[in-house]
Amino acid sequence: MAEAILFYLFAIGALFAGAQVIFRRNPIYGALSLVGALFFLSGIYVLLAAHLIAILQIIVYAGAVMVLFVFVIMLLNLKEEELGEQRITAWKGVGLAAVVASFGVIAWRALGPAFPQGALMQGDRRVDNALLVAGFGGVKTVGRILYLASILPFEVTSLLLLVAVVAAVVVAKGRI
Amino acid sequence: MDFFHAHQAQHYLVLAAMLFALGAAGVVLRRNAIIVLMSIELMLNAVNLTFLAFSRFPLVPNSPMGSFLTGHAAVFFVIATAAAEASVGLAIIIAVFRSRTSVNVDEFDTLKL
Amino acid sequence: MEVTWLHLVPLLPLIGAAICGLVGKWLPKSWVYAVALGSVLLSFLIGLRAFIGLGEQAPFFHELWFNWFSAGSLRVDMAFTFDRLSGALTLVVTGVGFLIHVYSVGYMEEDAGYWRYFSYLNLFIAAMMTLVLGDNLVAMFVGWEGVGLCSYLLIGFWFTDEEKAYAGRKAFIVNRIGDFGFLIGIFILFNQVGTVGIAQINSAVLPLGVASIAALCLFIGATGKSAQLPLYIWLPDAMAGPTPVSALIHAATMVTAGVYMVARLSHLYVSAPGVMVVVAVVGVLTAIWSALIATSQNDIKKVLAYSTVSQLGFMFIGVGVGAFFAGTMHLVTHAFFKACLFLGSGAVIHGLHGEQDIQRMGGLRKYLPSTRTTFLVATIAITGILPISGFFSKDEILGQALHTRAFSFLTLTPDGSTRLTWLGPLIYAVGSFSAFLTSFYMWRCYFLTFSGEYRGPENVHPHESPSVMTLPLWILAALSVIGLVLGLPQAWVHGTGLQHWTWEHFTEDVFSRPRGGAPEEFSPYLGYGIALIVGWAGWACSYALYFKRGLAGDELLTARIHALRRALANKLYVDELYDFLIVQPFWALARGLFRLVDATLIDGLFVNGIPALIAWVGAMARRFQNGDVQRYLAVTALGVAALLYVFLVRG
Amino acid sequence: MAFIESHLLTLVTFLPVLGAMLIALLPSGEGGQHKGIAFLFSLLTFVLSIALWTGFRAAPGRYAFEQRTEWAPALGFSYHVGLDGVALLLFLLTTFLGPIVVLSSWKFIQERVNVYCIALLLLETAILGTLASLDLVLFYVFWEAMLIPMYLLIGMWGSDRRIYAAVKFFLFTFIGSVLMLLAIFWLWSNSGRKSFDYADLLNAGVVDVSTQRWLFLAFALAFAIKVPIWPLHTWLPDAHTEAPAAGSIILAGVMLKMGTFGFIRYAMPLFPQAALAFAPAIAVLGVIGIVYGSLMCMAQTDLKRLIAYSSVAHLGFVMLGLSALTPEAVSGAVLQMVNHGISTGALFLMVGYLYERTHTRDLAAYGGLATVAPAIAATFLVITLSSIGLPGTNGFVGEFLVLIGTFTSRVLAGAVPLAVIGATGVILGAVYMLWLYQRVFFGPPRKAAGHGLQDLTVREWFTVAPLLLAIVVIGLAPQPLLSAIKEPVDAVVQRVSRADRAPPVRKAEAQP
Repeated sequence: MAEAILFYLFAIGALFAGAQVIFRRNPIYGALSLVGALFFLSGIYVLLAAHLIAILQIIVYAGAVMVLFVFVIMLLNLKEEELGEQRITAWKGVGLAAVVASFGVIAWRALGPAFPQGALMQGDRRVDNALLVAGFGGVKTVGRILYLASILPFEVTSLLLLVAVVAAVVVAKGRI
Repeated sequence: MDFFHAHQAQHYLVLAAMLFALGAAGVVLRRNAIIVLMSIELMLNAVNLTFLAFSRFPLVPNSPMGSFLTGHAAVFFVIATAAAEASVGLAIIIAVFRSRTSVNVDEFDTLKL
Repeated sequence: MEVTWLHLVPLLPLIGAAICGLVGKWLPKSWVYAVALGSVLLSFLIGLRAFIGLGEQAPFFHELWFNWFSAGSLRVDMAFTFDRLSGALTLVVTGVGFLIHVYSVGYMEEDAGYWRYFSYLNLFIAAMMTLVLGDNLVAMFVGWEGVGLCSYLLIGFWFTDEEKAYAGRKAFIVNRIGDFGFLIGIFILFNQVGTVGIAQINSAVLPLGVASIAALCLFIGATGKSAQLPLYIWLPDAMAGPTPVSALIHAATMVTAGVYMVARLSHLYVSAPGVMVVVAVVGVLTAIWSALIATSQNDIKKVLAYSTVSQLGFMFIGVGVGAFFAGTMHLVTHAFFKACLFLGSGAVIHGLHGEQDIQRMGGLRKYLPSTRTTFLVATIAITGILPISGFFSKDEILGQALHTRAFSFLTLTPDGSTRLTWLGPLIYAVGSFSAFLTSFYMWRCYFLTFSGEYRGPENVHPHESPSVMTLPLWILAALSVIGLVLGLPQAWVHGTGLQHWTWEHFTEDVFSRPRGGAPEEFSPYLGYGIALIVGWAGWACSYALYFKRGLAGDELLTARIHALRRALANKLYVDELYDFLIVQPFWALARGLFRLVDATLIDGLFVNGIPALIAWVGAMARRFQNGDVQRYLAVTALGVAALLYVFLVRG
Repeated sequence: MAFIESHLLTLVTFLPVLGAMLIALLPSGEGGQHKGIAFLFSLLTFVLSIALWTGFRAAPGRYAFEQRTEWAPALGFSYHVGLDGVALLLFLLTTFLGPIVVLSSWKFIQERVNVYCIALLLLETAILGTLASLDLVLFYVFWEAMLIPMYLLIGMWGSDRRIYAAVKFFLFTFIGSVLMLLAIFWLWSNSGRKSFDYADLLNAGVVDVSTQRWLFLAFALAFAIKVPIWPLHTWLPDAHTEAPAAGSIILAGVMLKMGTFGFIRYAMPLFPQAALAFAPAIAVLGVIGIVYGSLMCMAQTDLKRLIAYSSVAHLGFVMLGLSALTPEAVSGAVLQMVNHGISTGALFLMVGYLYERTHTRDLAAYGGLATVAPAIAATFLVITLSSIGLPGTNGFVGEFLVLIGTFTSRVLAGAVPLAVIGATGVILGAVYMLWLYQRVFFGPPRKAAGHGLQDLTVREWFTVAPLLLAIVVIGLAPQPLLSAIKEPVDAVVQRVSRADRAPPVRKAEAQP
């Protein structure tokens, strides 16, 4: 019951903040709303027993990435007239309709009767809580996966980040 | 669907779909490139949520524990990639803004030919 | 008899041509003369020696020089046969050729391109000898085309004049049309006989259909080379070349190649009696057609050119009625007197500094006595008013035509009721009328040129040519007289030493007999009488009109038959007709096809059309790629929605 | 020495590449040196190729100077070269024209000389390789390699519309060869041993006749475009007109022959039944090419374009001869390939010299050149006569053999009318070539004859004289050439003309 309450709390918060992101005219408000949305999502991750990811979400996303966003917004310092008028075109309508349709299809499928009611099982027994005690989603278990099973993607990711850093410098600096 | 008692994948999936739709709508509707980028972050988070939900409530019963945690690893990579994407994307926005003094995506159409 | 020296006959002039053509420009003039004349003289001497050697034990000489090329079952040799026919022609070609070379030394004295001229002339002798001596049709064709080339080069010798260059080209192309027929004829015979050797073809049994088509195709070649209807049009224009060339190539030798070829392949032609009819009819039509035109020409060389065409027609009558000996005999005598006439006209033109119009001549007997005398002899020979060479040879042809049995067995209708017995006498009648015309226009030419008073411009002083030019004239005039020996009737010479010298006896074994058999023995006297009457009648008309009145004779004629004379003076508008019917439509067709098919259809529609279509599709597609990222995203979202629908709802 | 003997063919083939590499190493400013090296190497190539002629021994089913080195055995292709008589003749023709081409452009090309020389040399190697290959992959590589230098030659040193012409040339030939590549792959998978070797493929054969037809068409399209057969010819006038003289010479002299060579070496023996079935169609197209090409010549006002169209007519003779399938006709066709290379190459050479002097290709501007440049006129006349097939020049023997062979063909349906219509090309050839000759050289001197037009220089004599010599020598003594090609020609004729009687038996079944 408590989980349900928390879930709805976080979910409504995330949706509200997310809506703010796309509806606020000024990007600075959008960015701050996004930070909020990320916090709410982090809470939801905790509900899903993804403790490490929840922490990473706050540190990397809400912390580092969003600071970068805010920094760039401040740097550009867009004036009112530079923000530009919102334009509604037919294509945007089509896109929106497609998005809504996609959502509808997913929701219909997720909520439909055919969707399997999955859970962590051992034999015939539901074991989720037992497993949660065993450190599901903690640093240790996720770390084992990361460093043992997916060491190559991990290293490639680090390389990707390096490349991204260099690329960002090269692109943004203009003249080195 | 049991709204209050069943602690199930459906809740999370519907939430993820809503967030994804919000993000996609932002990408489609907004002209401001920064907001477009933020909307993309929102979509990525929706995907992350899906991963985690399926990790917690797997569709295939009787699997060893480790296999479920693959979803967590995927989320980890998504976050890292999103960070990289954000940094490069923002760099591009800065570079474009320098040359065209605008961040409106519908004004950037020189790559069409 | 196999020999090893026969190839020298064509080879020596060829070497001479090479020397004159390649280095003649830098050699002293006398060296060029020595090379050019010497090589032809040597050829003549070799030919003479071989000719004397011909006899019972050596009916012919044969030489396989080298295998030119062979592929599959086809084998083409450079091989030569020297029998009585080709031997006699060798002597005529090299002999008359040599005389004309000598004459040319004087005639081309002042022309800077003399080395070129002698090179071409030597090349011509080489090609003509290949034609005459070649023992297979391909070798013959080599000479056939070779003489055509020389003719082209020599007609267009003064090439800065566009008309002369055009005349050369016209001659070559019309000849090529004939050569096309010749080629097809070779193909048919090779296909049938399996070889191109003349001896083998002359001993093969040929089915009527094949023989007819082959003979007809070869005859097309002959009409081209020998200027018969309908391909005679190039010969009058060919007079654009230097006059000795006209004498050698366009009167004495090359143009008779067609007659020679038909005679050489007598077996083929007697196997195709229908084609013999065609040959004879074409011959007689050409004879009268060009004789008519000749009566109204004012260019002395054009008169002689049409006369040549007409005389060639006579020769074809001869071979067409199966009297191959008569046709070839006229070929030989004609070579003498027509060469003499042409060279004489050349001397006149030379003496008048290039004047060719007989309306501006007259009275030249005072200034050019040698030329006048020799011209007179030759004119007598061609018109046959006195029994010298031309009289006998022409009358032999007409007599043979009258009595021929070559096509008396042919029928026109399927039931065989109408036989072609009347054709021979008809040819005789028309031929005799042509002979009358011949006499008329030749005497007109003679009278207008040499009789009366000088009508040319004051500042031109006619003068006799140097002896290097008159000497050949005298020799040829003498030959025109002596040539009568060839044509003496058998009855006159029977049992005497002269018997071996008559052409009929001499070439007895060379030719095949026509299918209907040779004519029965007939007395020549009636024919002689008629021929004399006809000849003198022509002389009398001409005398009355032109000797008495001079140019006024022409005016009198024009006043009487105005339209006809104008048409004749304009060569019966044949050139214009061909131009309108064939030449212009052909060029128009070429241009039209180019514009329609190549430029529009293939290049426009096919080659550039497909890329244009692709470009159009691309332009259409480009409208979707307008650079608006959000539009792309909208479309992407649509796609995602569709995929989701497919996988989640349908799947 | 033994090494050189056993690798002679490879050596000759790649000698030009060596020259190209040398040129690439030199600084780019020194035009004279580049040309010198190019000339030296092409001359050396020719001299060495004479050894190929003297050392050539014809033997049935065997290739002279054969050499085989594994390249990619797992994929079934190897470096396998060798010459039969037909290839040898064209090989010699190529090496013969090589030095002439370099020498001919000595004065005309002054820009990017090093690239030009490299392109010429690489082109020579590509052509030689195409002729020498006995492996289809090798063949295809060389075949496509020909395109690039030629494309550059037209595109970089051509005249006004060179880009259009170069692209047209490239696209045309490339589209055709791509289909051929597919067909080659099909053959490979069919060959049992998964081999690209020519002999293997020849032995394996293609049993299914309808498959044969498709494969034949794929090969034939590539070759037909190269020949070019009507109506695929329209790239040719553009390419010739825009290419520099050297490019035209190579294009007309040897590259077009690659198409006909492809027919006689690949398309016909590999697919005999299909070749037999399509022979009438190809013969008809050949005859159309003769007549149509000649008519096109008459409609031209551009000197080079006219000669380009005459190539269409001449190669029509070759195609007619090849499809007649008699020893005479096929021999004649092969000989005609060589003849056309010499005479049309020489025509383009002369036209190139005229263009260097007058800077115009417009026929209307020409006239009376014989007065100011007698040597050019005389040489041009000899070449013209060769082009119209006058006996005594090389052109006659080829045309005559083609026509007489076609006329007597028992295999080709409608052989007689085809031969007769084809023979009208003899008339038409005279019409347009003599018209051209008169237009350019006779009559009063016109515009182009002005500017103190120079007669042939010594250097130019050196390029023209060998061609004239070849015209006369082949015209008078073609038998050595005919003897050399007898073996392969007979083999092709046997294989194709009897194809309907005994279908090819697959010798090696695929191993499991």
